[in-house]
Amino acid sequence: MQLTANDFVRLFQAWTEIINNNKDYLIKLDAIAGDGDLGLALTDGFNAVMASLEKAETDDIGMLFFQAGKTMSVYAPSSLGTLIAFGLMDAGKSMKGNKVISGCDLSVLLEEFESAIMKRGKAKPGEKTFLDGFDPAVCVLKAATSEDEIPAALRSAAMEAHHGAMSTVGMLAKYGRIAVRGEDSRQILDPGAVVASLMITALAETFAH
Amino acid sequence: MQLTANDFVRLFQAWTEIINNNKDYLIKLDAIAGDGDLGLALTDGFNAVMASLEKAETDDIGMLFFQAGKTMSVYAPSSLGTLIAFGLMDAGKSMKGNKVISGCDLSVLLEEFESAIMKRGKAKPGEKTFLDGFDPAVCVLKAATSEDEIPAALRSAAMEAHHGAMSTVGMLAKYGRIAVRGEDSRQILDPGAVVASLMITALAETFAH
Amino acid sequence: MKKIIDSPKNFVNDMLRGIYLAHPDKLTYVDDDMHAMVKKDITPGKVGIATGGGSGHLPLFLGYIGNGMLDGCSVGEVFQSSSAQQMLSVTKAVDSGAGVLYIFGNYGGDKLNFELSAEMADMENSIRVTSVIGKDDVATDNPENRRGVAGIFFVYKCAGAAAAEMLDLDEVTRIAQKAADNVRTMGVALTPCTIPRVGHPSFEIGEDEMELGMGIHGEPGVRRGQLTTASEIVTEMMEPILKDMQLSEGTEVAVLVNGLGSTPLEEQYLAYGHIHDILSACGLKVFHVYVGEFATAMEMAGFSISVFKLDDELKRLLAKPAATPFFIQPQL
Amino acid sequence: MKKIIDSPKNFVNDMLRGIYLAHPDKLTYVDDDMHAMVKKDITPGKVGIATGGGSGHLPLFLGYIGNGMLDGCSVGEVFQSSSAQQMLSVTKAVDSGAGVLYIFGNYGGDKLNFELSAEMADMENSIRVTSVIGKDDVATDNPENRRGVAGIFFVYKCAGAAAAEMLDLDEVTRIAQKAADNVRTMGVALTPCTIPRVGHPSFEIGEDEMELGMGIHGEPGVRRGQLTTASEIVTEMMEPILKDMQLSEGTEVAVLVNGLGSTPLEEQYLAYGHIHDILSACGLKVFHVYVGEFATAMEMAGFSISVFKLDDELKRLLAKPAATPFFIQPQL
Ligand SMILES: Nc1ncnc2c1ncn2[C@@H]1O[C@H](COP(=O)(O)OP(=O)(O)O)[C@@H](O)[C@H]1O
Ligand SMILES: Nc1ncnc2c1ncn2[C@@H]1O[C@H](COP(=O)(O)OP(=O)(O)O)[C@@H](O)[C@H]1O
Ligand SMILES: [Mg+2]
Ligand SMILES: [Mg+2]
Ligand SMILES: [Mg+2]
Ligand SMILES: [Mg+2]
Repeated sequence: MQLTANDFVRLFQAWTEIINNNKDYLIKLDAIAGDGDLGLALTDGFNAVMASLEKAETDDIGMLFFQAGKTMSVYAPSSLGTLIAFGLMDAGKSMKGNKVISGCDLSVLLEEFESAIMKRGKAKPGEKTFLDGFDPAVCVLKAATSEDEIPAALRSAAMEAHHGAMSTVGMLAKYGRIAVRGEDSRQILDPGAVVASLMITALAETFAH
Repeated sequence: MQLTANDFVRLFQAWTEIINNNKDYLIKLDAIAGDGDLGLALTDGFNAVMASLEKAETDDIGMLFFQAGKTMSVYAPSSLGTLIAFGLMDAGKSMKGNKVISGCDLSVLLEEFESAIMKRGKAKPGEKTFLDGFDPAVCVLKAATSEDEIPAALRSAAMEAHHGAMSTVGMLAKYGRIAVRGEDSRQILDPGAVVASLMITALAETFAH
Repeated sequence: MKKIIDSPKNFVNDMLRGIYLAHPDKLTYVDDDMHAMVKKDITPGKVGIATGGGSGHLPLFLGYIGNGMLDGCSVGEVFQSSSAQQMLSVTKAVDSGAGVLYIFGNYGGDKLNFELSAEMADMENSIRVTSVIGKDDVATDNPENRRGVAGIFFVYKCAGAAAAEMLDLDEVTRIAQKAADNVRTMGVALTPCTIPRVGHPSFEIGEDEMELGMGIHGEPGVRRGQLTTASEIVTEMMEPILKDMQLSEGTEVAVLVNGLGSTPLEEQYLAYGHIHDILSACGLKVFHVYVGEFATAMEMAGFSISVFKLDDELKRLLAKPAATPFFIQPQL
Repeated sequence: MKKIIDSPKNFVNDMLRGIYLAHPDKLTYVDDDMHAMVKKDITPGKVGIATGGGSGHLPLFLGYIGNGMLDGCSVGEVFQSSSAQQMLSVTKAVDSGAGVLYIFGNYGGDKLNFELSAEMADMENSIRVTSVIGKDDVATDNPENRRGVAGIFFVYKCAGAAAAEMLDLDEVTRIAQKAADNVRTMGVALTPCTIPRVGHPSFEIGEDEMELGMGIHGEPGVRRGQLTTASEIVTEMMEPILKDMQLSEGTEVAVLVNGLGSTPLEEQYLAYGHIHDILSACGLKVFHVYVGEFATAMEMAGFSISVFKLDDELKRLLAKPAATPFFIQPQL
């Protein structure tokens, strides 16, 4: 698998679509867990990213992600929007100068993305956040060591991300608005983990064939 | 017909009852025509009057009315409450020193009541106010010149008061909150005229036998 | 009815109790009646200014008792006038020899009771009383029948500043009357309000409707219509105000955007943007803008716009500082 | 959704436009971005104080820009943080060499963006930035997770007064932190509010229900219950505040009764009566009471109570005059 900047523009397109399609669902989940704006912030963010990518003409994958992150930070400055912005920027930094990357490099990209979010947000997997949808997917992809395993790994990453998101029901929240509710937080599905799962699903749909 | 202070206490009792029984109706009418508080103001006023009369032990009919007026002015300081207070006080002044009055004197009492309201409120019959329920009754009673005509006159006064109140539909309002609505005021029944009709009805029920 | 209250019957008394406890150094009452509210320190020799009216409009009416504004207020039940007795109590307390000016809204109950109170003050206490009546609501055509609404704020402000300058009763009255003559207001309501003792809203209005020219007691307005955009609403409200005022280009005005209760400050400011555009287009100069809740109808949603035409005198007086527990203005 | 707006999408911009038009001599913006609001006249050499946060809480946050309070505010969309870029714009504009203090509420988006802004200010502009985070809402047990709500007003007030005295950044930060450490808030909501772009309320609540410990963004609270009497509600709200503060008899406090949007001032004062009784019964002395809308959630009904524990320093600073377009206080 040889991925160019163009392929990642397709990925951003897929992310933008899936977030837009789930706007009301995310609003509803966040209204239960937090302040009900997640669907607004992220559609604003991804739509702005898409608009900027359509204009920008870079073939540097790193710059593409970095620019996307900067745009995201301006247009979606909510908790998760900002964390995703950090993730995109750090992922971009790690890929700087690359015009083509392999399927196996995807896991590096996602790892950088994840570790930026952990560094800034200070949460770890298991603490009922975005990470619980994201981390299982990263683990699956890391385990795939040869190029021909990647399509299957992407499909199973999407499954794991979904499971991970669902498993936030039962977890105790330590971060974000939902944390103010202490033990009561356990019964609630974390909206950000659902976002992670949607992003991995779109990733798999874009690259797993 | 020989009427003592005691009989007028019965009259105030009847007035208080009929106003209390129509409290919600008056609120509803005033909500359409004005600010919806007429039922509150007048029940407060008449209940306070009754409470004060139960304590006061005067046999002077004039004093009885005057005191009732003063109480009314304190407990029902809305437009109509205040006008009724003026009416009661002036009626009281005109009867000062009387321990017994005749049925024919009733029309004098009511005339004084009405002219106080006209003096203070500046309205005349036909201008969609309390007076349109009250004035027809006063006219009927004035026309009754012998004592034995009084009971029938009271009954027909009640009828006329009712007709008078109903005829406020169609009249143009010049006074009170309803006047701000200009021509639109015509279609509305005047709440204060209904109060007048209720008061005359209770008067007839109390004395017309 | 969703209200933070203990009992509908004691609502006004319980509220007054809270006000006296919150502002013990500023407000007090006389004749053992919490409804007869007066300023704690009355300036000797100053014309006293008293107002009065029903409850449910905070900060109107009592909220304007303070330095550079009013000296006393008689407080009625919700949307009901206070009694002439209570007005008289206030009148006696705020008079310090220079006479008393009454400023109140054009409502039957208030007019009758203030008239009686003035007669009693004159007869029994030889206090000279004058009256200025607020009739600023252009929702009504006939100027004599117009309701007094938020615009009375400007009358209080200018009269209060004049009295603070120790002008005499005739002068303060003249200025108050001039202020009253130069202010016009138009309001719109989006939801009704509930008198605690009644327990249900005074009228019904559809989810997509508004009522133009609604009174601050939930009295019906002049036009029930579709809730449109802020821009269209403001345009429709400004039209009768400007038509009635006939302001020539270059005239200076002050503006009051007044929230009726539950319309957020955000929306009031948004509306001001449109008001500003309209005034600018007419060549009018805005000297100062007040935005916020000045005369409410409890939890009613909606707002009113008042335009106050200034001359040098009114402008100077409006600009003077004032300080009450509910309203503070530095020198403008 | 019944709102006086033109379009949900432009709500915040349209509101900001109205604010700049209403207060042209007091407020302006930098970097061509209305969301980067700063005080018109920045005092040279003074520590700059900046805040920021989502829209929908007026007068919070931007309403406290003014003399004796804040110097700038980055303004987000409804209930959403502003961006780090906007914060940086404000930071650069309000710094005049003495450094900048950030005061903001304990929310993820705000924390992340202010942190990033501070890093950029340091790296790119060599501006020293400190931060104090408001965490006053005792509805949450764990003090670190507590939301910042109306109590931040006291932090602004004391820090602003300290900066106006030309104290240095460390001192102003120390005082702001002390103020933040000494304020506790508890709120109750009766109705939800609607984000314009969402178009429907964020939650549902029965006609006879209330929600204790609700956040000012409609975040769920700690207990959904029957709407009881004002006296019972206040008692239930005061309990966790007083338990958390452990105030010894004779302590002086300031109190803030804050309306969330559509709860009338009448009800807020009525509630204060009960608050006063409880404080008095605990032997606490009330130095000053603020009643009104200080931190709202648009048209939400409900209110919050904040208790601020004073020492000589905080009391002196709280008493200092302040003047912003939304909040004015004379010397107390
Ligand atoms: N520290 C954190 N680390 C990772 N994810 C987080 C963190 N804090 C919050 N989140 C995620 O962000 C989601 C909420 O996002 P958003 O609506 O943007 O927040 P807010 O409205 O509070 O700014 C949560 O559901 C959670 O998954
Ligand atoms: N000048 C007047 N003369 C006679 N009756 C009047 C006058 N003004 C008002 N009324 C009567 O008072 C009624 C309203 O009474 P009320 O509810 O007490 O008034 P408000 O609430 O305006 O003080 C009207 O329906 C009308 O009949
Ligand atoms: Mg959110
Ligand atoms: Mg009425
Ligand atoms: Mg009334
Ligand atoms: Mg948010």
